Amino acid sequence: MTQKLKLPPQVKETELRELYKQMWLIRFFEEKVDEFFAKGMIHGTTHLSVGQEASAVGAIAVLEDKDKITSTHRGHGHCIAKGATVNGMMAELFGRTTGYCKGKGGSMHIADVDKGNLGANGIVGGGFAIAAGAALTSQMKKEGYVVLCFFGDGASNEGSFHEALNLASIWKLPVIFICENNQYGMSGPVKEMINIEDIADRAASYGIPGKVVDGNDVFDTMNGVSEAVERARNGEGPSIIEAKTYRSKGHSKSDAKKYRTREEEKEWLLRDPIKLMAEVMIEEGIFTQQEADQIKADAKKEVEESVEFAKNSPEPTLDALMEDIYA
Amino acid sequence: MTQKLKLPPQVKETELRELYKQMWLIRFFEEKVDEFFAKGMIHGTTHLSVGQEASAVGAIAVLEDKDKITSTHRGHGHCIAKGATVNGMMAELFGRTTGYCKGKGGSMHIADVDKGNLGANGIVGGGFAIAAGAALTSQMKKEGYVVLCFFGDGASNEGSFHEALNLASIWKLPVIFICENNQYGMSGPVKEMINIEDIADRAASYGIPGKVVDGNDVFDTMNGVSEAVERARNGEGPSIIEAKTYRSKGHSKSDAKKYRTREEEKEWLLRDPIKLMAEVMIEEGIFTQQEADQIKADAKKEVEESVEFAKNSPEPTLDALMEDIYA
Amino acid sequence: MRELTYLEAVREAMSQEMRENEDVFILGEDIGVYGGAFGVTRGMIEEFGPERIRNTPISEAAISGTAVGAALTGMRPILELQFSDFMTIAMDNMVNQAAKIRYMYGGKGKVPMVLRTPAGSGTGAAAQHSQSLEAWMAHIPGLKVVQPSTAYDAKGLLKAAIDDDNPVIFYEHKLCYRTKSDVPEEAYSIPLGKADIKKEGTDVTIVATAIMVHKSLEAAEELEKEGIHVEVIDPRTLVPLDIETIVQSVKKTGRLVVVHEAVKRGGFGGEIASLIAESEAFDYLDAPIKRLGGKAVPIPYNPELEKAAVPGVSDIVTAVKETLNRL
Amino acid sequence: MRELTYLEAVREAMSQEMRENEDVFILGEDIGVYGGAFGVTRGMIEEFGPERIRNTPISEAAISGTAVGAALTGMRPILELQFSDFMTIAMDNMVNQAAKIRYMYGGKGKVPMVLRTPAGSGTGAAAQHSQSLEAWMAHIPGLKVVQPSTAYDAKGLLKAAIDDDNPVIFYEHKLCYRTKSDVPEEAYSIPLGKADIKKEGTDVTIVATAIMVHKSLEAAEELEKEGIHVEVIDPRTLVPLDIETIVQSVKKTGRLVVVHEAVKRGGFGGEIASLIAESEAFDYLDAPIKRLGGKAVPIPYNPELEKAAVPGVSDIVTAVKETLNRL
Ligand SMILES: Cc1ncc(C[n+]2csc(CCOP(=O)(O)OP(=O)(O)O)c2C)c(N)n1
Ligand SMILES: Cc1ncc(C[n+]2csc(CCOP(=O)(O)OP(=O)(O)O)c2C)c(N)n1
Ligand SMILES: [Mg+2]
Ligand SMILES: [Mg+2]
Repeated sequence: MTQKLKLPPQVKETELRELYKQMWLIRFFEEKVDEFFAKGMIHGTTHLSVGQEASAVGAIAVLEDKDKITSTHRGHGHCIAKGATVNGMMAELFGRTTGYCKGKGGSMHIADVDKGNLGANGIVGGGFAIAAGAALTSQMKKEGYVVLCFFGDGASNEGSFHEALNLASIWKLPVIFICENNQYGMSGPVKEMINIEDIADRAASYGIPGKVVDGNDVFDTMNGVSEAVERARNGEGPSIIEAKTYRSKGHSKSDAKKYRTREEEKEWLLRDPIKLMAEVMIEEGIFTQQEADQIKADAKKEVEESVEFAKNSPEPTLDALMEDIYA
Repeated sequence: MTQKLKLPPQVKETELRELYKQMWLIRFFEEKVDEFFAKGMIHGTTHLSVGQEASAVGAIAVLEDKDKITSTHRGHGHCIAKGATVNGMMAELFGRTTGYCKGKGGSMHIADVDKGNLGANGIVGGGFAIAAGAALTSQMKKEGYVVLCFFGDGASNEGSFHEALNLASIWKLPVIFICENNQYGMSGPVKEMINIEDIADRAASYGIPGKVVDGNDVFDTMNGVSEAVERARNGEGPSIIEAKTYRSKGHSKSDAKKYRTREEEKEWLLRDPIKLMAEVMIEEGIFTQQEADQIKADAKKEVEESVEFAKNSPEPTLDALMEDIYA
Repeated sequence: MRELTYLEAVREAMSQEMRENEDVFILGEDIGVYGGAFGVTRGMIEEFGPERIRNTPISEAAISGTAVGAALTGMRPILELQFSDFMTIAMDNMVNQAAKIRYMYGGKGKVPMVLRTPAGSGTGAAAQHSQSLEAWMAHIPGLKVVQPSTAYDAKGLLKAAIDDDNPVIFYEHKLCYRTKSDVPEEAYSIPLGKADIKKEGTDVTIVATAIMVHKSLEAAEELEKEGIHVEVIDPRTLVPLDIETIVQSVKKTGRLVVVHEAVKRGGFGGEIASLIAESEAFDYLDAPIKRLGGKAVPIPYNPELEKAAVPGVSDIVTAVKETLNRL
Repeated sequence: MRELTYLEAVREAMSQEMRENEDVFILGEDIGVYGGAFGVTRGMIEEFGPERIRNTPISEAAISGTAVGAALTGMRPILELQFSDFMTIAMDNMVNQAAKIRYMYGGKGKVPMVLRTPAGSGTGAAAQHSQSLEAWMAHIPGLKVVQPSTAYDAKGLLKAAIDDDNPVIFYEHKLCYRTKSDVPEEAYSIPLGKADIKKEGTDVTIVATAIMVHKSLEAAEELEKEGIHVEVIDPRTLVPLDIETIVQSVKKTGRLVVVHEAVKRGGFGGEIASLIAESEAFDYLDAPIKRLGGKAVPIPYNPELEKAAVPGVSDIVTAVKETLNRL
């Protein structure tokens, strides 16, 4: 199934190491967050994307800088892939003023509007129409950017999915709806919650293309999204890309994972997206094992430094409470 | 396209005159209401179904008494087909105590819960989930009834459509979603508001059957809905039936109909559903022209009498204001 | 000066803004050739074309969310919601997205959009098309809430709303649409958060909103005949609320009657009354504050019941007198 | 007597009802093996099976509407909405359908359903998962609104809510879930519309809801040390509201402080304060009524800011003292 190094036009071979590093940054970031949550050092709630690094990195890899994304409650990976610093993200999770939202948003609301990351969203399905709206701006102002809208399998059952896709289809908006189908909502198995095999087939309701990609294969994801991006950029309208993947960890910290089996988990682990990417890269001579290890080590260090950065950053003062409400 | 007298198992030839009468009852009822609105004798707003008689009558004809329907803002025809008296309906429009809602609901809220008419709905798309819920009761209590959920082409763009159809599909609820595609929302042409030709094709998103019928042909409608009813009754779950039809009048009284041409209107008039039904019936020897005329005259009289009934019915007293809020 | 209806004033404010600023556009159901459910946008598509007067599908969640996304990326959308009762469907985008984005993002990003929508009873449209739900939105930090009562105010406040960099909910009372007042031809802005004293008086202060301003002025006229001098204050915007003007008035009159059409229970009148009770004006009160609001019932269809469901001129007269009898 | 947590009390009330009445069932997201986002339904699917503990797709509009339809046709659904913030998506079905059906239909049909949902801040879940929006629902005729603060109340009120023939919104404060109180094993009912005096006192009346009851009791304890005897009243249900108990208390103490976590602006505290100001208790007031409520900001993520956004024990202590200083 892997397309290996048939890279889409948007991605150069030289960039692949950077993408590989992003995968590890995401992995380490999530594991660090997991650890801190377990220790009670970060409060609130968080949704980790361990196991889903390829869909985030692969999809965003084919974007240009001016392009935008909307993310979800499980958004750390999207942020990193769209160029967010782990410092700013970690600081946000620690609730510090140096965080992306000055500590006011937390995990579910990290945004980086200037960099085209229109934000994570605590509302499942909250991003569909916002993405359509951002795409409308691009179309009306002829800004030439496309919008990548991430969503989950569960989110595809919200009414907002249907309304936004219908709207985007009739207005031919430059938006790509990318479903990270990780097989479950919080606990609801996609097979029980949807009566068809592929969410991509819902494209039939809107007269737009719908395509399934291997979401654990960063190259396959790139290639699938690439076509949709081309289409959108050419004014041909939206597409659905469904990346089949799996979240390795529970939905959130308190998840006993009773709704799935340990066997299933193991099977998916065999197709760990980072491992798969490294194998191809080494096989194709893009980097050596040693170089791969170095990238991994760099990523690890970067995440560890982000913890220091966060810890050393100031807490907001109480004055901040009443600031930033109105523009 | 007409299937003529290939009747579905649920409908006997002897019932056809009754159905024919229903078509005229609807037509005359609507015309009377139109007249009173124009004269300012009825207040509020109303949505007439002139030209759409066949989809209402044909779809409901294949139901059993115990079956239920949910209706729309354009619901007079559904009410009559489901057995409501024109007296009770006209009285409701006159705001009288003898009306179906004691004058508290008006045109958009006529319901006859005991007869299985769960009500018109002023919220476009408001009926989808209610229909699913009524079907759930049937399934859980093993009551054996099915639910027919009427909706418009415009309503199929509401998120409630998607959510309810998804739910109904995974739970295999005994509900039939029947779209009366009259080519327009209030003014929005279906061709501009939806990027595919047939709304029935949205069934693909839910793994259920979707079928197009000639909504101006009462027989074709019956046959299409009949299959879906069988399916639902056998526990095989929901279907979409799309009845292609046309509303002869404006959306509501104040409609200048700028969004469509007089030519288009004339073309559809050629396929007037009542005329089409009469032609087949006479051709097949079900009744003579003379008998047909008699039925029409009876219907007209019944509607005229309903006006007298309504006018002679009492207005609610002000006490009624605070009644009927809580059970 | 030239007279305009409230409806024309709303239209003029939009047209003038659209001529000045390319980023302003309107989206909504049937706002094109149909001119909107109440005719507010009539003629605008002819001037501005379908790109900027965007007819949408019947998808309140999508259109509100699309407006949010467009606003966040540089447009200034005006959204026409056909009836304010349908806020229920646009609610998530207005409350969980538009209102919160800037704060959640730590002061980054802004959502300059106006949601215009007709509210109120009196047209016979019954329970689902007649509500006054402004209290919902006024409860939500991050939104601004405007309720003009006159053509003059409507034009000036709408300009201010469009120019505002925050999400504004702009309620247009249906019964105000045909009212007229002098309206300057040139564009002008009325700052959000400035109450207007519609009539000066010394004996009792009435704070009234939307159509109740007109009813209060009628009541004041009647009372004037009996030598009772009522001051009528229209806050014009609930958020921000110009409590200072009300405080000053109450300090002068010593009596306060608050009137709105919205259901009294949980209506915004409780907020205004409480603010006054908490203010320095408390010590000047010569009688308990009186609130008038809608009865705790859905709006009934029958015209007499419908009238009885909301405060009328005679209710206001009585309330003022009761307040005075406390002397 | 046996102690239970609030969470267990809610579960026990449901389980006991479900054993008694086949028509009662629960639907909601992840309520099956996962046990619900907060674990309230944990273990229930094992006892009652997936037919009666129905896991739904992430479709708040569909599940609320389905509950309405099921209730209207003879079931007694309990709907678990994962966070009360998502009421925005269930809003149309609760407000425009459930609340109005009976009235619109002139007293025919009834909608016996309970929507249970966790509300409030304090868990670090930030702006979209921490709101207290009960004022919205209390404004809507046709709904009942319950806000238990203790395990004992939760069990008894939930039974009453399930037995009620009307739609009831049942708010469970997240920070109450782990609180404990004595709870009888057998089923019992606490009538909707009866306030509870949580602590008797003579100097000041505090009316507090949900978690603010606990904070008020803490404050009262502190104040007791200074010889200030506070009476703490928990209305328990906002609709119907037992204003009489509050009036009697205020007549005794002459002072009133109203405390809720919801944003003060437009919160239900304004209603309570105004009702007292309008009542016979007005003449007994020795000081202006004080309201405490959340600040007009979205709930921030940072824990210190989060705490500062809502009233704390010390705020209540101060408010009581201020009220007394007025002497
Ligand atoms: C409107 C809404 N409903 C429910 C939730 C609670 N919730 C948060 S994440 C989640 C599961 C989402 O599933 P999916 O879309 O597949 O994304 P995944 O978590 O698998 O990444 C749920 C139910 C929410 N945040 N918003
Ligand atoms: C939620 C909602 N949005 C908008 C409206 C206003 N409205 C009433 S009928 C209508 C058109 C509906 O179109 P369709 O579903 O095709 O039904 P038709 O009127 O053609 O029978 C609209 C927009 C409404 N009543 N409810
Ligand atoms: Mg998922
Ligand atoms: Mg239509």
